[in-house]
Parts: sequence; C-alpha cells; structure tokens
Amino acid sequence: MKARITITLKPGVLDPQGKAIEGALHALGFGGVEGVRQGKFIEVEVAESDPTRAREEIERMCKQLLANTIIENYAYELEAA
Amino acid sequence: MKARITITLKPGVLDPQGKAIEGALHALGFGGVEGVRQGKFIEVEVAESDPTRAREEIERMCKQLLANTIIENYAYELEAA
Amino acid sequence: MKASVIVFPGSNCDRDAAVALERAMGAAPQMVWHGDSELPKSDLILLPGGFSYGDYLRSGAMAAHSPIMREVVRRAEAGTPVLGICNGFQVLTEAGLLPGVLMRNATLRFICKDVRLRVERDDTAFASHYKKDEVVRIPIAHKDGCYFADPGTLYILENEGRIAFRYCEEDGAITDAANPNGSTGNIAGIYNDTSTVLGMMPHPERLIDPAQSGTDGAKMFSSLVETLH
Amino acid sequence: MSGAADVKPETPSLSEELVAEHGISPEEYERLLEELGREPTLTELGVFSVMWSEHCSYKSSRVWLKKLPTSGSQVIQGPGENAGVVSLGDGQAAVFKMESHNHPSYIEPYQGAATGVGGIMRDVFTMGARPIANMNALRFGSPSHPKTRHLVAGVVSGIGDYGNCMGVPTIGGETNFDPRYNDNILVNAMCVGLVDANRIFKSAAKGVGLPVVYVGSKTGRDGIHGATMASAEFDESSEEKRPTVQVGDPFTEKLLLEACLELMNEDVIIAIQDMGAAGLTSSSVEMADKGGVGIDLDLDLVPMREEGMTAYEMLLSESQERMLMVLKPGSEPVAERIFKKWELDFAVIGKTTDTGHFVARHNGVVEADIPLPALAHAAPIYERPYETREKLPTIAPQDVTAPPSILSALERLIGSPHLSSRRWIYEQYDHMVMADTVQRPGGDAGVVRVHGTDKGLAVSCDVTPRYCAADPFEGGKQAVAECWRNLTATGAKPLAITDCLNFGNPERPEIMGEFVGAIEGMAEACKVFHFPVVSGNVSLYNETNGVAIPPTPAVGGVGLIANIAEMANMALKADGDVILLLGL
Ligand SMILES: Nc1ncnc2c1ncn2[C@@H]1O[C@H](COP(=O)(O)OP(=O)(O)O)[C@@H](O)[C@H]1O
Repeated sequence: MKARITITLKPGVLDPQGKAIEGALHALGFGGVEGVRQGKFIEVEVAESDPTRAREEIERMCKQLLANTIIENYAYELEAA
Repeated sequence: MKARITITLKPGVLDPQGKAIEGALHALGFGGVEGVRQGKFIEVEVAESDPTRAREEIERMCKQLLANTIIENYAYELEAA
Repeated sequence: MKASVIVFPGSNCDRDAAVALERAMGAAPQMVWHGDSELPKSDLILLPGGFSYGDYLRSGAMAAHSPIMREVVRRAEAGTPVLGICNGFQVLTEAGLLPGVLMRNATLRFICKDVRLRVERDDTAFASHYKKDEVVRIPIAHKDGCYFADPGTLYILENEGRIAFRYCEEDGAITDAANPNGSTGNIAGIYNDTSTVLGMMPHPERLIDPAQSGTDGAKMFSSLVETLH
Repeated sequence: MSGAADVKPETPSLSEELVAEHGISPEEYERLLEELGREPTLTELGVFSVMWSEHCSYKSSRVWLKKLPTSGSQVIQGPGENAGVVSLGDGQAAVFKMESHNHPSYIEPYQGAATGVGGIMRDVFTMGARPIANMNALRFGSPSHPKTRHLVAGVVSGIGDYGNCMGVPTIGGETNFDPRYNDNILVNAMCVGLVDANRIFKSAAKGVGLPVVYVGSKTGRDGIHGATMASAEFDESSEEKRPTVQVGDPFTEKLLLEACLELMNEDVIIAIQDMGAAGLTSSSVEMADKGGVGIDLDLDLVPMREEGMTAYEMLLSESQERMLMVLKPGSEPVAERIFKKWELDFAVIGKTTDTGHFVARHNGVVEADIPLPALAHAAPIYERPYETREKLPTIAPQDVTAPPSILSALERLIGSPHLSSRRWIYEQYDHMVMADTVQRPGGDAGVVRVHGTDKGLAVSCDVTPRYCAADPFEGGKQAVAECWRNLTATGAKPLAITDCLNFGNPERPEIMGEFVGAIEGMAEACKVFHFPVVSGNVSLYNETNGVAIPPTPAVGGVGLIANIAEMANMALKADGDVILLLGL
C-alpha cells in the first residue's frame, strides 16, 4: 500500500521558513496571503496489504523517525498501491 | 480560502533525502518499505474568497516561487478558511 | 573597472568577495542592496555566497525574485559578465540565467573543505589566468551543491563546452571519490551560452592570499580584472 | 504608555504546589513575601521564579565564582556584562563568552544546539562586536548508547546550520564521550567578537523617562517554563497553549546582527541587552537594576506571534532572536528606520522610571509591580555544604600491565572514539567564511586574522572531565593549563578565558565539593598564568536518577598573535627536521 504522509509543525511552534516564504510572497505582490506554514510531505510504499496493519506500520514509522513529535504533528492517507 | 499545497520531485529526479529515509527505515526494521520520496507541504491562506480566482492565485504562487518546475510538480486542495 | 557586489538579506560572503575584488582591482567594488532597483554602471556583477533568506524554501529561490535581480538579468542578457559564487550560483539558476538546479548534497550534510577542481576552459573572462586542465585547490562550503539538470540540458552543456570546473583528484582524474556532493558529471561550475555568466559552488575568494593557506582563487579575480579593466 | 489606571488583578492565594512547581522553596517563598510585602500574583510568581532560578541568580555558585581572578591590564570588561572584553591593542578589543545549552539539546538536539549558538552570538553582538569565531565543546554519552548517534547528528547539524547561516566561522572545539553523559549531554558554545575599544555597548539603563525598545522577532509561547501548565488559568485541553520548544531562526538573527551593528554606528543607544533565558523579564530587570532606575512595560505593545498570550507567558517567553534597548529620547525614528530596512519588528514597549519598580501592564491591568532590588539582589545566595572526596590512589606505572604490542596499543588509541578524527564534525561547520581563518580546526587552537591587520586571535576550548573526576582541583588547574598551552602552541600570547562550569546537583555535598575543587584549581592556574576569567556561565543539576555528569569545567581561552606571519602550527614541515620533546 502507499501512504502519503504530511508532517506539519505543531501550532505555536515558530516556523522561520513559513515566515520567510510569506514575506517573499508579499514582496511578489501576493498581498492577501497569510498564515504560511511549511511542512514535509513523504510518500512511502509498504509491502503490507492489510490496511489496519499498514496503518500501524505507518504510525510507528512516523513516531520513530519521520516526524519529530516534540515539535511536529503528522497525518497520512493510505491507498492501495 | 486556505490552500494545502504539496510539492513533489518529478519522477526521475534523484531524491537523496527520500533515499536516506528509506535506508533509515530499513535499518529500523521496516523491511518492506520502498519508493520513499520526500517533498514539501505548504499551507497558505489567501484573502480571495472566490474559488476560481483563488485557484489562479495559488497557481501563480506555485509557478513563480513555491515550486521549481524544472524538478518539481505541485498539487493543491482549496478549502474555505 | 567597476564591479558591483549584490547584497541580499542573509548574504554572508559579500565582504569576502569585496576584499578579493579590491585586492585584484585596486579599488573597492560597489555594494548594492537587493531592494534597490537601480544598479550602478558595472563591468562585473558578483552574486556572493551566504544564505539569502536563510536558504528557506529552496536555496536562492527567494533572492532570485529580489527587485535588483530584474536589473541583473537585463544586464546579463546585454552581455555584462556575472559571477555567482555558491549561493550566488543557486540564485542564478533560480533566476533562469543558468540552467539546472542545485540540490541537497548527496551526503545530506553541509560540507566545508578544500576540493580539487579541473579547469575545463581558459578562454573566458573568468578563467584566462588558469590553464585548461590545470588542477586547482579551492574550498567549498555548502549543503545544497549537487548540480542536477535533465539529460537534454546536460548534453547541451557538455557539447557546447559550458562546463567551467569539475571536481577532480589531485592528478585531474574525474572520479566519484573526488565528487563531494553528488553533482552530475562532477560539475562544480557552468557558463551560460555566451560564457559571460559563470556560476560555481566553490569559493575562489577564500584562497587569495598565502595567509589563507593558498592562492588558487586569486587568478579568477586577476583574470577578470585583466579582461574587463 | 496608556496611562491606564493601576488596576490590580485578583490575587488568589497561590497553592504550595504551584510555588513548588516554580522551583521556589518554602523558605524562599517566605523571603519573597517579605520582599514584596504581600502575596504575589501568578505573573509575579513567574517573574520571581525565573529571576531567582539558579540560571539567573547563580545562587549556589556566586560565592565561589568570586575566587576566580578577573582583572589584568588587558581586561576592559570582566564578568557582569553580556560578555567579557580584552584589549588587542591599537584600539581594538575582543569580546567573548561561553554558554551552555545542555538540557534543551538533550530534549531536541538540533534546535537546542542551534538556539545555544544563536544565544551566545547575541551576547557578543549586544556589546557592539561583530562575531568573528565560534567554538563548541560537546560531551556525549557512550558511543554505543542507543541515543548517542541521534544526539551527535542533531547537535552537530544544529550548530552548523546556525553558525553557517550567520556567516561566522566555527574554528574548533572539543568532543568527548562518557557513559555518565548518557542522559545529560553537554553543549557549550563559545563566540568571539571584534569591536573598537571605544565603542563597547553595555546594559545599564541610566536615566529616567527613556524609551524602552523591543526589536527582532515576535514573541510566541516558546520555552515557557513547564510549571505554567499547572496553573489553573490554563485550559488543559488546549493543545495550542502548550509551551513549546524554542526554534532557532538564524536568518532573522543575521538580520538582527546587521541591524544592531548599523544602529550602533548612530549615537543613540544608551543600553542594550539580548533576551535570553527568561526573555523580557531578565533583560528588563537587569537593565533597570544596573542603571539604578525603575522600568514600566506595556505588554500590549509587544509584537506577538500568537493570539491570546497572557502577561505571564509574555514575560517568561524564551522566543529567540529578540533584543531590548534603551534609546536616547527622540531617536526612535532613526532606530525604527534601520530595523524596518532589515524587516525586523520594532516597538517602543515602555520607559524607564524613577520608581525603582519593575512594572508590567497588560490590558489595562498591572500584572506585576515588584521593587527591583527584590528581584536582583534579594535573590537567595547559598553557601551550600560541600565535602571533598577522598583522593583516588595514585597508580604506579609498574602496576599497569603492558599492552601486548606497541603497535596494537597505538591502533586501539587511534581507533577509539576519544581520539578519532573530528573531521566529520568540523567539516559540517563553515570554518572559512569571513576569509580570515588562518588556522583551521584540527590543530591545537583555531586562529582567525583580525580583519585588515596582521594580528591573529587564537581560540581554544579545553577540559578533561576524566581528570576532574579523579581530582577536581588538579583537573580545574589542568583545564586552564591545557588551554594556555594550546594557545601558546600557535605562538599566541594568552589573554583571558571564559568558562562554562557544568556539574551535577549542587545540593549534594560531594557535587558541591567537585565544584569548589575545580574552581579553586582554575583560580590557582589563572593566577599563575595571569590569565583572568572575563566571562562565564554555570550549568548545575546535570544529573538524572542520581547519576551526575563528571565535573566538566570547560575553559575557553583567547590569545593574541602579534603577526600571523610568525604563527606556528602542528604540521611537520620538511624531511630531516629535528623533533624536540619539551616539558616534564
Ligand atoms: N565540536 C567540535 N567542533 C569543532 N571542532 C572540533 C570539535 N571537536 C573537536 N574539534 C577539533 O578537532 C581537533 C581535535 O579535537 P580533540 O581531539 O578534542 O582536541 P585536543 O587536541 O584538544 O584533544 C581540534 O582541532 C578541535 O578544534
């Protein structure tokens, strides 16, 4: 199965990248833009074909490696590969 | 409106980060994992409330700044903020 | 000769570049703030190393849209020589003045060390004091220096002789072991199609006097001064 | 200021637990009540808790720090300001300090180490100096401990990314491994800056009615002490109010550096202080206290990153990349123009007063009104009991079994994590930016040229925790001596040191004994060498489950090379050169 994982900074955590991108968008003339936050997007294929077990596996990957849970949240969607 | 933008490397473009993550997942015992690719996830709020015009604005942002279209593709979802 | 060094927010090799230019030219270059839209008359425009906009989003991406860059692009297209070093190279690719992109190093780590470069051309304003196939020692210091371009672009670069420098062994051999960052074809620097725009990851301005333990970088600046004076 | 009526907030009695969670002992609370003459508000309790913390008040260490020699003809500024200053002759001076960021780096190695580097650089450029060299002293647990690899990788890339982006070369450091650091790694960062001796900026806010100005990044809920969570005022379901890890933004700090140095060229700053630990509170209290004035802050004017922050949170926030300044009246527009050019926040948030009080208002309510002496000088000072551990027996050389072969012993030494090459670390640091590095990492000391001159500044960080554990006094002495030797080995004349004293829990007499021994040893060596201490930092409570780190008094020394053409380095130069062994 294929998982599409998004990793975002927890609310309240400073996002220097988002801030800089927002500034650059304003400078480019996109005046109405705000609340820009940058995160990561990771695609992973797992051999597991049972959705429940695949979910468990993805959860563990996120917690152990993909997300830094001190400052980041994660979410994912699963689809048959 | 709020846009959730994912920026991914085009197929064929080398992705050392994805490869490193894949290696690390294998080392952690996630044996069946493959095809790991890393991209970016960017959230943006635009003042524009008309979906068509908001889409146009997001498109321009992606092309002009957020994605490097030589190596990256982008996709997004819009939702009312 | 008049030279301009563009200063972006987060540039940090601007002074180093100015020192190198002044040493070669005998006069200080003009420092031009990124927010300016006017560029003084210049025989050379230098985009220095550093972390413009923190290298956030993609290295060089935001600087490429600074007001001054419109003018830099115009001048470059009119034939004014432009030298982009490290972050300056990244800005030049993002601004479309040079093809390809600089991606995260294959090691994923920042690397600061001396590397050997093979000089691929000595018939340009930038490299006339070097000799073709000469091996020089110049430092690199970057996290995003892995040069990538699609096969078609690479074919053109190779065929038109637009590779400026390649990472090499001490004897000039082009090997994987000599490639610090995974760049395609060990490419360390490239020219535009008129050989008037040069982008390179290594920092020639860091080895210009013996106290820095080498002077191989100085020839780039003396070449420019002799050609453009 | 808004001139709001002095409305006092409701002051519910604060529970014993709440006081304890703020790290204030029952005896300290008695003292607090006496100083204040009433019960504190929650905000005031927070302010006291940070000002009276070990970190800010040096309550366990202060009596002993006095033993260190701090003067000498080369000293322009000893301990007490953001960093120490020594003369380099020709009207130039070096500004330097070392600081720890141990706990944050264990929690989140990348951000913890990065913000440590950011903090120490702010200490240096607050004084008007341009940072020209960074160093770092790192201690990790056993190389085989499951966490070590992750911690090393995170710390090194955090230090690198911050310093590299700032464009300040990291020219050396030291790295040790020992299982006693498994749960308490040490990340000590040092920064050296260069300044004209007649343009040094300090933190005393002298004068009444002067504008207090906030510059840099906006304030968020970063790094607020965990105790805040216990307070009933917070809605525990609200994830968003959680105090968060401090995240560094080196790009903003680079802008802050350039903006501050630009403003310093104008003659408008009376006092300046970076917002480090305990942010707005400690910076404003220190500036007012040193200037002998009061200070009034209107928190409504503080640039905010998040909505709905309380006065408590604003005063205790440790958001990075912020500065507080007191300006000459009327010069606000000059300053504002410069900070706007660099796209930084700028706000006048208060003024100095003649009340001698620290006052903070928020939404028309006086949230804190505390006599400054209560915060600055009434902080408790402890002479903690200490005991000197019995000396370990000396090992006689003949009692040590000889290695099977010299070659295998050599292989083992070179292959051990203690002596292996540190190239993997220092290649991740830009050690050549600024183009004045004349001795790169890998030698005895790093050396940078004083820009535009033939002079060189040699910098070295040293301590051997193993020695300190065996004998704190001798180990303290040895750290200073090693630093002295590393500097002289480049041909430098050693000028002065900064230190970072990392120890376990000082409430344990044997730990306090280590602390006392190390200081006395350092003091003795400093006196003999005329090598004074001009700045420093103390990090205590580095222990987990009763396991303390080995005593680790890191020493960072700076020396002057009159002419870099005469500098020495480690490289063997030519075949047939004679090799000499000097010393005992
Ligand atoms: N954390 C670090 N950062 C930068 N350089 C380091 C670090 N650790 C060690 N080094 C450098 O590596 C070299 C060897 O380190 P080490 O073996 O600890 O030094 P020493 O010779 O003082 O025992 C020195 O030049 C030192 O500056």
